Amino acid sequence: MDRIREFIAETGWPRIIIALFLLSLFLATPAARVRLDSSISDTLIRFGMNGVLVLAMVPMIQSGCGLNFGLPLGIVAGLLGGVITIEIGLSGFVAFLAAIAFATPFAVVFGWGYGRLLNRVKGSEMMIATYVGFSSVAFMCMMWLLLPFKSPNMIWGYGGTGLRTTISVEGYYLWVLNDFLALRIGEDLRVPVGMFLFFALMCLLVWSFFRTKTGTALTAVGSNPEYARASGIDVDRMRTISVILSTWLGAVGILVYQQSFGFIQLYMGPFYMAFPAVAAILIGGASVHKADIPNVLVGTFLFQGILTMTPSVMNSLIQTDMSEVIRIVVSNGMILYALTRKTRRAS
Amino acid sequence: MKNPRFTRAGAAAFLMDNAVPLLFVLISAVAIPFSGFSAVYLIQELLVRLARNSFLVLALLVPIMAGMGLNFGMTLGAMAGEIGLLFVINHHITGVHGVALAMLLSVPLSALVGWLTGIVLNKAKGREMVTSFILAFFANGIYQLMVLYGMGSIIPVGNPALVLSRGYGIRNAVNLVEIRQALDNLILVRLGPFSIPLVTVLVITGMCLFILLFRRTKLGQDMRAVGGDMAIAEAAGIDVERTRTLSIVISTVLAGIGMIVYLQNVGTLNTYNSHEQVGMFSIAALLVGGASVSRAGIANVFLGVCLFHLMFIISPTAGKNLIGSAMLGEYFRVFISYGVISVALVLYALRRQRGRAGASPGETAGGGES
Amino acid sequence: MRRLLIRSLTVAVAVLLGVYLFIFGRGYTLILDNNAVDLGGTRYPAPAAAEIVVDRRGGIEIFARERDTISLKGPFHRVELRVMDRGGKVLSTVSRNFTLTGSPTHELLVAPLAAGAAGFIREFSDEPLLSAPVPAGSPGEGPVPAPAPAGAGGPSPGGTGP
Amino acid sequence: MKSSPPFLELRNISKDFFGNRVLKEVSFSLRPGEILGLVGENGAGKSTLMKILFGMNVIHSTGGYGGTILLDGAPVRFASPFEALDAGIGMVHQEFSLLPEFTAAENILLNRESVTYNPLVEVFGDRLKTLDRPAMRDRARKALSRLGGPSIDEGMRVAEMPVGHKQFTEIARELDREKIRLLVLDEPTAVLTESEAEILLASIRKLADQGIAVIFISHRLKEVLEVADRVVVLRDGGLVHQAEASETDIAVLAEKMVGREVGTVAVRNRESPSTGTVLEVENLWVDMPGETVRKVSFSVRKGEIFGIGGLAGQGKLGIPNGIMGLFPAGGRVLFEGSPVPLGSPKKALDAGLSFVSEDRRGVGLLLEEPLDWNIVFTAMQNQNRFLRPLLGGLVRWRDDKAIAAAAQEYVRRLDIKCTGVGQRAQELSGGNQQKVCLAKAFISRPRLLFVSEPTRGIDVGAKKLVLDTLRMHNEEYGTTIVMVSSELEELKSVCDRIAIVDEGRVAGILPPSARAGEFGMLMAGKAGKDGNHHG
Repeated sequence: MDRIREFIAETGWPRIIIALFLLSLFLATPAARVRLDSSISDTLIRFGMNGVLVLAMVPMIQSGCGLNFGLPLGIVAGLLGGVITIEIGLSGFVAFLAAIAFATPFAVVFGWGYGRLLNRVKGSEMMIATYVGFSSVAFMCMMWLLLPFKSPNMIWGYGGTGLRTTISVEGYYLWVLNDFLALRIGEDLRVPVGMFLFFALMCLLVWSFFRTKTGTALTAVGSNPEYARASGIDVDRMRTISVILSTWLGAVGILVYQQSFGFIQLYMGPFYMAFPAVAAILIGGASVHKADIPNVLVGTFLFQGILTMTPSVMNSLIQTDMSEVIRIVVSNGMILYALTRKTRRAS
Repeated sequence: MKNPRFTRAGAAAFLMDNAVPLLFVLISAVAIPFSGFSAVYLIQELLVRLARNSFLVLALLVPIMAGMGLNFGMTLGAMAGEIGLLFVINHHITGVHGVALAMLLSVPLSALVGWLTGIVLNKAKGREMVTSFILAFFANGIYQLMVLYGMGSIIPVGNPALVLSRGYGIRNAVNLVEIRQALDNLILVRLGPFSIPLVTVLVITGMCLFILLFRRTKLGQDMRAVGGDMAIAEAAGIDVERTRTLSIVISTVLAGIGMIVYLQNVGTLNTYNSHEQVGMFSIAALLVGGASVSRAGIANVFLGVCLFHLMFIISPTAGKNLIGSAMLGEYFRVFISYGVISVALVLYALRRQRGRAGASPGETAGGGES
Repeated sequence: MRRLLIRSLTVAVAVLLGVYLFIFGRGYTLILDNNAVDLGGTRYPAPAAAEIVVDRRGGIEIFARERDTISLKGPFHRVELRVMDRGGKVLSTVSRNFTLTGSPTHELLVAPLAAGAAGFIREFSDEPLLSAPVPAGSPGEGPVPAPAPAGAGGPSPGGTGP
Repeated sequence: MKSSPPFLELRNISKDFFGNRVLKEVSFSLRPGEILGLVGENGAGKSTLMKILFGMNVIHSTGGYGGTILLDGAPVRFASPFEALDAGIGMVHQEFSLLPEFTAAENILLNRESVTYNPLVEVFGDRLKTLDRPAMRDRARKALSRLGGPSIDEGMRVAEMPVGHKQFTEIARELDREKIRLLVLDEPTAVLTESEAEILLASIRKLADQGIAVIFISHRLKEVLEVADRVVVLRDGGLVHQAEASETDIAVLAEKMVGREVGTVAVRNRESPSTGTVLEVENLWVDMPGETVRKVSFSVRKGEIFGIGGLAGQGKLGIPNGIMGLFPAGGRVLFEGSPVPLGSPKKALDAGLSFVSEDRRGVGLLLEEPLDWNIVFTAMQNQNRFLRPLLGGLVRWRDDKAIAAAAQEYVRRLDIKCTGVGQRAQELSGGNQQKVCLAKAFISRPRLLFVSEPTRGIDVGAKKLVLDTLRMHNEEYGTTIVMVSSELEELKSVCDRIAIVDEGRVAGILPPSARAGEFGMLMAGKAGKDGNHHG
């Protein structure tokens, strides 16, 4: 009994409820006449699609910058990488790598500026990050109209100016990861091995970064900035590094998302993208100032699982599509729960 | 005591403190000629928008006084106002009666959600803004659950004009024709080329008077004290948490009423996103008026509504005439809305940091005097 | 004690105000129906023409077998009916008070009113005579609402309304 | 009035915190209009006594107190400070509790504002009453004039006031209560200039003449003797001295304040090493809030243990924090002949200095990380140890094995009680946490080690272990140690020489064998030196 209580205290009620909810959704698939294998297949694909975006939360949380509500900034860098690749007209796996390569300088520059800003507003990072994200998306809306892109696949036809709201990546880097070594089990169960491998690579990269001297210093900064400073660490520099890394992961994350989703969504597309990622990592067991790779894996799976399963299962059970509302309630409820929990250092 | 505003340093400080409104005046001054609108048109439009939006913006003042920053949770009050309106529309209560009844109904509802908001925010001291921001999203989920799934199925809705064709849930655009501008048109004063909705103006004036009077009450003073320093207020025997909760309750109730004033003028209720937009635009307007996260007055409200909406009116046409793209103007104003809030938040955080650094006794540094 | 009393009184006044607004602010659609009707076993023929004045607001001329609608507010009203022949000559005048409650749509039956009979007001039964007698064309029945936060979509770049 | 019988009597007040006795049978009484000087070192029990008098919550939540407080002959036991205030007892704390954006009047009347009725009150309650600004101004003016002192505009915002005026505003706040009979002033002159302090003392006398009794807490013994009628000295929770101010002098008070009976302290007795200077500090100033260092010069010999003592708030903690770059500082610091740049912890560490902070949980530890991290982190980051190259030296990874082994070694040597080197620092007891901090310093093999309040908040057994460890490290490795502590005994038992810091300056340097009175005199405020004229 005590052990159960301890387990609950450690895991936290919301996480348990969400996990049980997801489990019951899976169990309900036969009753709802939803195919379990295609459900699992969908869940796996969405897990791979969103994993890197959730991973982008880790460096900033670990360095004490809080939840990265400014993820859209990284996404914008990824979008730039994507559209430049299409403009040049590359295709296949090369296109995907090129997109990452093109996105990188943007991500580094954006992340650097964003990090510098967050260093000057310590204590209010999350609110400002949110609005930096919003502002950058709104700013890019103007840029998408103004930037001199020429590729006919991207610009509005009939003399319109600027880029379209959605651009297909078909013929460029559609499914380059999904199809790589893809595993077919049975008729409907497809495992996107390539995407998983890439996600694993990214996780490995982050994991090993946190084992280096710099990574260790970064964790110490997040754990206790005063300790780090007294130990001769340049706290602001470490925080900036973490923000650059998070921003870059955001850029890579959106490219992974696009190659599976099939479209680049410009304009207001990335506007609210930070929220599901934030919610996912919190569901995975992270707190506002502590997160690791297992949090990312568990959280992404639970959250994407719910997002995939609720429309199909709930819809056929009660003939109502409540998935949208459930998503809003679950994700924001989770963030709210994390924000209102007593933190170690109350100030 | 020299007036600091007349010294050179004072002038620089004045420019710094009012950078945002001055920037907006500048943008507008440049853009108005390109928009091609006549002065009469612009002034009439501004009058309409002042009447429409001022009340909502005024609702933000009280929590700022209590040091809780920008109340992103005003969205919750707006939702309560919308539910009041839905009730009124459902029962065909028309005209000014309907407006009044909707207001009356919204009060207990928004007081309740305001009180809950207060409890949540007391658990997140020091990050009230981001918490109220997320709370607004969360509440939007609950609101959708209730309005989109509960109404017409669990909560009976008799008026078929409200209900989606599937049999339950409220349509996402509700025509408020039965109460449309009932308040504005009650007494419409013509003044030269302009028409002024006298009753709405009176309601807003009353609201300003209330805020002014409220500042002079004991509760208002307590809120200022709590906003100044929670620990000191607590030590002086002020019930800090209750005072903070009350400030949110007042703000939420006013936001609910403000939402009804706003919607009766607009005439259409976008059931699922009116309240969200309203929260964002009200906050942006207040900040454009030169308010900061910790200090805001009635003058900021009116100046802000004027400048912000002036930009809103002119930017699409100005964008079209300048660059040939109305969309660019649209996006420009979205960018400005968010940008202004970002800048205000950053400035506030910077000032807070500087305040913390300045708390150490600076005069002792620099070596001894003997 | 005194304060408690005043507070209860305030709440009571608010509730009463609410009830008042609910009753007297309620809008009704009144269908003016000039058809022959059977009422309580008696058949009332429709007058050739009639002019109807409700609450001393303008006159509506209505010929036999015609219908028209007006919007009313609140429960208590007075109707004045001038029964006319085809040429427009007033044959007789009837004035009656009537009360509206319940359904938002009522019928005023001209024929019995002209005859001075009671029961000339009745709730409109939902016969498919007129399609949804609600003011204003029904507004946008869009698909399910625009996706909200923590999801895709986003605020439309549009302004604060019209 | 001073001949009238006492109105307040404290009888046998005792208090222990978790078995640790901090007040032992303290008794004294107070007559109307009497000024009582209360003197004692930090930890002597002054603040605990005041907390008991005010019925503060910490006292109730830690098991109450023993003894009785009699007010007008009747026993009282205040449940909260507000009850004490209602009974006419007011206190002015050392830190200002004024709202800077409020005017003097608003601060003086905070939560006691004058209000007038308006009809809204009937519906929304008393808090909707309107403030009566003119009446508030009158009351504030009256309170301020009751105090005498400088003329303060009651409409001025506190943020714009000079420090002295803030102190008067703070006191006036207590005087607004009609019933005020006892005023407790905690170090009221600490922030004032000498002339301001003079004015304040005169004001206090004026209050006493109006029949208000005052408990005047100060370490400036000269001021205490100047203003008080009677002086009470607390030491180690016991009342050790009580005398009419006219019948005692500074030397006696100083002696009583810090003195222990001879023989109870094992004084360090060895040949002070004289192998030359290793650290030279000249005109150091440090801007550390609450521990400002104004102008400090001293030098430390190679291989010695140099003690820095003094009362809390006088700046002794600022010295190591400033030299180690944790707070803004200036002046000149020479270590082994080369200057140490101030303001950069990295450079100080690179020079071979190391620091065990007094703020163990805030600065000293990574509470949420394992022990081994805590111990090796500084050495890893600054000396590139415990790293192993990967991919041909392209990346350097943490060498977890080496880290654990090194940490294990220190766990054994310092006898740190833990479940293993992977245990999180926050789960250890205070004494073991302190040992982790020491291990962190030792592992980077410093040539000079600053140790700040090494025994604060740890139990007696652990205290001895920590001090022994320091002594051993000094003797075995020849590490020069600068130890900062509020506990004179501790300094005397470990150090070769002891500097006393007072009001941001070094008041003097004494050998550990010096008499307690000599130390006491150095702590007794800047006027202590010429105190004999008044004694």
